[in-house]
Amino acid sequence: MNLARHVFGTGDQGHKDWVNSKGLNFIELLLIQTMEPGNKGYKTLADLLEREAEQID
Amino acid sequence: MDKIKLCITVNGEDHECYIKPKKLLVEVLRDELGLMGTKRGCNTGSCHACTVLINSVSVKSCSVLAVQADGCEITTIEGLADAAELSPLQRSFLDYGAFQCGFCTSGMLLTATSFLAENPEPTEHDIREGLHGNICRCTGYNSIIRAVKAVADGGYEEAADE
Amino acid sequence: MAGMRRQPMSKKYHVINTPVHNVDGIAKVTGRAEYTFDVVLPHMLYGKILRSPYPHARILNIDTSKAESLSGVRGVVTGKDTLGVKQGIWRRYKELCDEEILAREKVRYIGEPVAAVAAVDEDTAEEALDYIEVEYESLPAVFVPLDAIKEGAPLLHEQAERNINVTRHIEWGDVDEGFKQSDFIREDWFRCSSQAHVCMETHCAVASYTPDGKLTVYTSSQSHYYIKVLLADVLGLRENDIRVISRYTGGGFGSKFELDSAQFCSSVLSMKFCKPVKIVLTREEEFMATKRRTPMFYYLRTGVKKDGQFVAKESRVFTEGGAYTAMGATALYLTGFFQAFPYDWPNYRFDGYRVYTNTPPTSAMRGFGAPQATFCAETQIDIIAKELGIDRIDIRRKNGMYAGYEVPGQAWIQSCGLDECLDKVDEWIKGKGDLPANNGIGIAAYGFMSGGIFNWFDTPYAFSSAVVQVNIDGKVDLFIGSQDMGQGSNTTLTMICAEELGVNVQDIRLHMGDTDKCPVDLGAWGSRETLMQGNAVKMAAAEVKKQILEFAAAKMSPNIVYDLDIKDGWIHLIARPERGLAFNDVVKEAIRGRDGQPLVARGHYTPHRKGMISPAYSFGVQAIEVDVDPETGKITLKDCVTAHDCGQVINPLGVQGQLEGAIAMAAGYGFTEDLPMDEGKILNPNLVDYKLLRTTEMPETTVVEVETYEPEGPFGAKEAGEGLTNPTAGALGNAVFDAVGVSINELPITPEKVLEAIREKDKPETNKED
Amino acid sequence: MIKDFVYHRANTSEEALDLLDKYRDDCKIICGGQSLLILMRQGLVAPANLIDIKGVKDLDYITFDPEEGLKIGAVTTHRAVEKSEIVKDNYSILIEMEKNLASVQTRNWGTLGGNLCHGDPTGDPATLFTVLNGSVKLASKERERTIPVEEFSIDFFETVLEEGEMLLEIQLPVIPPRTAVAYDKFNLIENDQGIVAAGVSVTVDEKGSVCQEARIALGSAAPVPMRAKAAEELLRGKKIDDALLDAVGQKAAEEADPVADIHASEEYRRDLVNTLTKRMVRKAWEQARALAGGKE
Repeated sequence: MNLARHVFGTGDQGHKDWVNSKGLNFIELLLIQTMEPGNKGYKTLADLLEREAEQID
Repeated sequence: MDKIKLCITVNGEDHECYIKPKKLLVEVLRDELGLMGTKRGCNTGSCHACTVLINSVSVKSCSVLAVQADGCEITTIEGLADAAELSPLQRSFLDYGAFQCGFCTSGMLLTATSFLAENPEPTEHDIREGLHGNICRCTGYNSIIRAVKAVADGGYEEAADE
Repeated sequence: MAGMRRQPMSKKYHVINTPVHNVDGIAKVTGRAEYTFDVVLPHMLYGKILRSPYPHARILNIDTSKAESLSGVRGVVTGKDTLGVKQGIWRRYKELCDEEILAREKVRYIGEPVAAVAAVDEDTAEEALDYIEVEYESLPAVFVPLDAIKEGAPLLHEQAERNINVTRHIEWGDVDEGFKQSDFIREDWFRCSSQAHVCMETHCAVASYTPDGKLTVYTSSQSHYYIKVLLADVLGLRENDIRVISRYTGGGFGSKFELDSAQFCSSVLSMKFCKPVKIVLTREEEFMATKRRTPMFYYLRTGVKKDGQFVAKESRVFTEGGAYTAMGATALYLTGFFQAFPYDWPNYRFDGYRVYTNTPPTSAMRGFGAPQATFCAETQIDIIAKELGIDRIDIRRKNGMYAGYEVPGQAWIQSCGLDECLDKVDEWIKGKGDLPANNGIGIAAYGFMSGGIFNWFDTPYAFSSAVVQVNIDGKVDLFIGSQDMGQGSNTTLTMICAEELGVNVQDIRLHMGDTDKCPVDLGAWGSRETLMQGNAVKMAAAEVKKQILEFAAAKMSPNIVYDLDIKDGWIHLIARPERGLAFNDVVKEAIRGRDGQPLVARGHYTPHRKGMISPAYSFGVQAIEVDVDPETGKITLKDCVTAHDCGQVINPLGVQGQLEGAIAMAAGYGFTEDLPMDEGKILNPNLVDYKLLRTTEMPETTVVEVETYEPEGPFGAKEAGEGLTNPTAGALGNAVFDAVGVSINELPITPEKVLEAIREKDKPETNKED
Repeated sequence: MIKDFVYHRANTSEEALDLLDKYRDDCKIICGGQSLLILMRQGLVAPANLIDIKGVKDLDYITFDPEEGLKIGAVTTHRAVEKSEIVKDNYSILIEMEKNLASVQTRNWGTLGGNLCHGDPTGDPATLFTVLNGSVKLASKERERTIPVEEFSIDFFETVLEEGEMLLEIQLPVIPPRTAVAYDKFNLIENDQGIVAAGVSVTVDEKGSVCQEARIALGSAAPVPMRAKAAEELLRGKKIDDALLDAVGQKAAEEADPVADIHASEEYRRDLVNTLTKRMVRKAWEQARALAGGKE
C-alpha cells in the first residue's frame, strides 16, 4: 500500500509507464481515487504491486 | 518633437531643463534630476507611491505633466530631512516600524506631511481618510496610522529625541 | 582595561525582544534606499517584452526586421537567441522543468513572452513591440482543471497525460474505518480563488554582460542564490560568472524567487549586445504575466464523534496549475499537509492533483497553499460545531495539536502554544459581550512551518550560511545570503548576531544582497529566515565569541571554575559580572596577537532528521469581528485579535508589522481581491479594478504574543510572518456565518454572494445544497 | 506610452477658445488630467495638440448669489470646493460628496470641469448635480449655451461637447426651502468609484406632512447618470412611509438600466439601486421634515 502511495505521490513518467504497461491506466486510477470515496485507486494499484512482488520472489 | 523649457524649484533648488511636453513630473524628477526617492507603482494613478508636494499640497507626480508644474515649488522625499536632522514623521516612522519594503514610504511620508500641515489635530479616522489613497502592501497601515498620530499628538516636537 | 563597570543588565537578553529600529530604516525613510527600479548604468538600454495575446497557440514565425530597423532600437531577441532550456525551480525533477520563458514553439497562456526588444529608451522599446510580426496558429485551449483533466481535452505539454502536472498523496491511520466509527459525517465542496502578490516594486532587472564573460544582474528578488543558479542553467554560464545584486527588494510575498521574464530577457539582450539592459515590468504585465496564488477546488469529507472528537478526514483538491509547474508542486503538498493543521486527526487522507491549464502559472504566495486549506477546514469546522451544538473554541481545544505530537510520518511538533492562544481569543470574545444585530465574530486556528526541509532545488550547499568578522575597532561585519524583501530579516538577523556576540545592534555592519560577497542562503521564502539563517548567524557569532573568550580568559586568567560571557560589549565572569574587560580592548589585542588577522567564523544550518516538512511550526488563533449589511451583503471589518505563538519573539516591532500586513493581505483574499478571467485573459490587470484594502478598510488589530520555546530555533524563535496569512479568510467567513447565519464556500466572499445566500436562507424552506 | 503632442498653454478662456477653434478635431483639453493622462498612457487618447487650461485664472472661482445660486468655474479643483465656506453654508451635501471622491491627491489637482467632461458614469459630481438640478455653461468661438447637467452626458465617456466647444461653468440653483438632499454610493473600498450611487432631493410642504417635490438621480446604474423619474412621481404629494419606500426602491430598480461588469452583475446593481434609493429617500425625507418643523 505504501508503495502504491509512493508510485502515485511521485507520479513521474517512469512510474506512469510501468503502471500503464501492466494494463492499468494510471490516470484512470487517479480519477477513481479522486472522484469516488473509498481509496479505490490505491487499492487496485496495491493489488497489482503485490501480484508483481510475488512473481519476483 | 520639440523639447520645451521647464523651470521648477525642487527642495529649494532651482532647476531648468528642456523636456518633451509629454514627460510626467515623476519622470522629470527621476530621470532628469536623479531624485530616485520618488517611486512609481502603477500606470493608473492608483497607488500614490509617486506622491510629492506641489506648492505644499500633495499630488501624484505620475498624474501631472511636468510642464504643468512649471514655476512651482516641489518637495520630494529628499527634501523632508534637514541635512542629517530627520523630520518628525521620519522619526516616528522609524519608532513605529511604519514601513517594511519601503517602496511606498516616500509617497506615504509626503502625503502624511501635507495632511498634518492641513489637519494639525486629526482623529485616527481623519488620518485614515487622509492617507486613503496610498497603497502599502506590507504593513497593513496601522503602524503608519500610529506613527502619524504620534506626531500629531506632539510626541515629536523638533529636537525631541527618544 | 580590566576593572569595575556598571552591572550589565541582569535580564535574560539584552537585544532580543526589545524594539529596535529597522537597520535599513534611515535609508528607507529618506528615500536613499536604492532599489533595482532605481538602478541606472552608463550606456544602459531599456528593454520591453512582447507577450502572447493567445492562451494557446503555435508560433509559426516571428519577423523582427521591421522592429530592428526602427531608429533607437538596438535589437530584438526571440526564443531562437536562447539555448531553449526548459527551466523550472524543481530542478531535481526534469519533467517538472517545463518553462522556456522565451517560447520557441508554443505559447500556453496570455502574456507568455515571445520576444524582447532593447532600445535607447522605454518609449522606443515599447513602440518597437508593435513592429514585431508574430504568426500564430491558434490552438484549442482549456482553462479549468476539471475540464483540462477530461479525456480529449487539449494537451498543454505532450508528456502530461490528461494535463496532470503533479499529484500528491498523504495518508495516515485508517480513514475508512474512521468514518465507520464517526457519529456525524459532513461533506463540503469549496472553491478558493487566485490572488496577485502586488509587490509595490514590480519585477525588474538590470543585466550587464561584459566581454570577459561575466554577467551582473541587479534584480528585485527574494533569493539571489536561486536567480543566479537558474540564470546559469538557462544561459550556459558557470554559476560564479554570474553576480546577482540588490540590497532592497520592494516586496516579494512569494513572487520573486523563481526566474522571471525581466531577469531572463534583460540577460539575453545584454549578452547579445554587451550593454546593460534594464527591464521593468508594468503593473499590467505584473498582473497578467507573473505568477499568482493557486486557485483550488476542494472536497472535504469529515467524520466526528457526537462530542466533537475528530475521527477521520478525507480531502481532495484540484489545483489550477496554469501553464507551467513553477512552485505549484510545493503548494500542492503544503495545502495537503496544512489541511490537517493544527489538529490531531487520527485518520487522514489527502489526494491532490495539480492540473495544467492555459492560464498564467500559479505558484508560491504567502501561505503557500495553507490559506486555502485553512479557509476550507475552518469553515467546515464551524458548520460542524454549530450542527452538533458544540462551542467553537471547545471543539478546537478538544482536537488541537500539542507539544510532543507527531503528525504521523510527516512532522514532529516540539513547541505548540495553541491551547493558550485559544484561551486568549476566548477571553477577547467574551469581553465583547453581546453584539449588535448583524454583527458577528469568527475565529480560525492555524499553524505554519518555519522553513521547508525539502530540496527539490537540488542545492549542494547548506540551506543557510553566515560569516561573522570582528574587526580591530570592535565593529562587527555580518555576511548573510538571505534577502530582506521588507519582512525585516536584516534587522532580526542583526539582533540575533548582536545578542549572541554580546554587542549592540549599532556595532554590526550587515552585508547582504550580493552573491559575490555573501555566503549562500536559499532565500526568503517558506518562512525560513528567522530559524534557518538565524541558526547559521547564531552559530557563526558563537564561534567568534569562543575565540574572543579564549583570549580574554588567557588574559584575565580567572580561577578555572569561572566561565566568561559577553553582554553589551563587556566581557566578564558570569558569576562576578563586575569583573571583566571591554570587548573593544580585548578584540584589539587579540587581533594584534594574531598578526593583524581579524577574527572570523562561519556558521551554517541544514535541517537533518526533522521530518518531511519543517523543523518547527508556529501556531495561532485569530478572531475577526464584522458588521454585515443584510440589504447589500457588504462586510465591514470592525476589530481583530490574533493570539500568536512564534516561539521567542526576536523583534516585537517586526512581528506586529508582519501580523498587521498579513491581515490586510489575507482579508483582501477573503473578500475583495480576485483575478476573474475570460478565456484565460485576466479582466482586472490594474489597481483600479483589482481591489486592495486601504487604510480605511483596515480594522483595529490586537496582537497577543504567546511565547513558547522552540528547541530548534535560534533563542527559541520560529516563523512569524507567512503563517499569519492563513487564518484570516476563514475567520472572516466564520464571522459572516456568525453574523447572518450564512456560510460562503467560495472565495472571495463578495457582498453579492452574501446577499444571495441571505435570500436563499430566508426563503420559506431552504433545501441545503453542497 | 504617451504619444508625443504639441503643448499649448492657455492663460485665459479667450485663448483657450481660440486654440480650440484653431485645432478643432485635432486637439484635446487638459486640466487636472487625473483621468485624461491615464487614457493617454493607455494610448486610448492621442491628440496631436494638447491645450492646457489648468492655469486659466478666469475659470477658477466659486461664487454664490441668493437669487442666482452657486457658480463654479470649470478649472476649480475638487479641493477648493471641499474647503469653500460658501459651499459649506449653502450646499453642504456637495462637501460630503467631495470628501468621498477619490484621494486627497486626486482632489488637490483634479477639477470639477475635468471630472464632468470625462463623462464617466461612476463620477459622483454629475449624479449629484443632476439631483441639484444643475446646469453647465458651454462655449465655443461661435456660441455659448447652457444646458442641464442631466443632458450633458450621452454615453459612456461621451458628452454633448462639440468640436471647438468647452465647459466654462457649473451652475447650481438655490436649494428651495424645506428641501433636503442626500447622496451616497456603494463600494467596497471607501472613496472608491461607486458600484452604484443614488442621490435624492425631497421638498416637503410647510407642515412637513407630505413630499411636494422630489428628484432622484442614479450613478453607475446606466451608461450615463440618470433620473429615476417614475420613482420620483410616486413620491410627489405623498406622505412617505415604509410601504412607499419599498415601492420607490422597486420602481427605481426597474427604471435603472445597469450594465454587468466584474464588480457586479446587472441583478445585483438593481438590488443596490433599490436599497440605496430607499435609504436616500428616507434620509432626505426625515431631514426635510426636520427643516419644515424648524428643527435640525
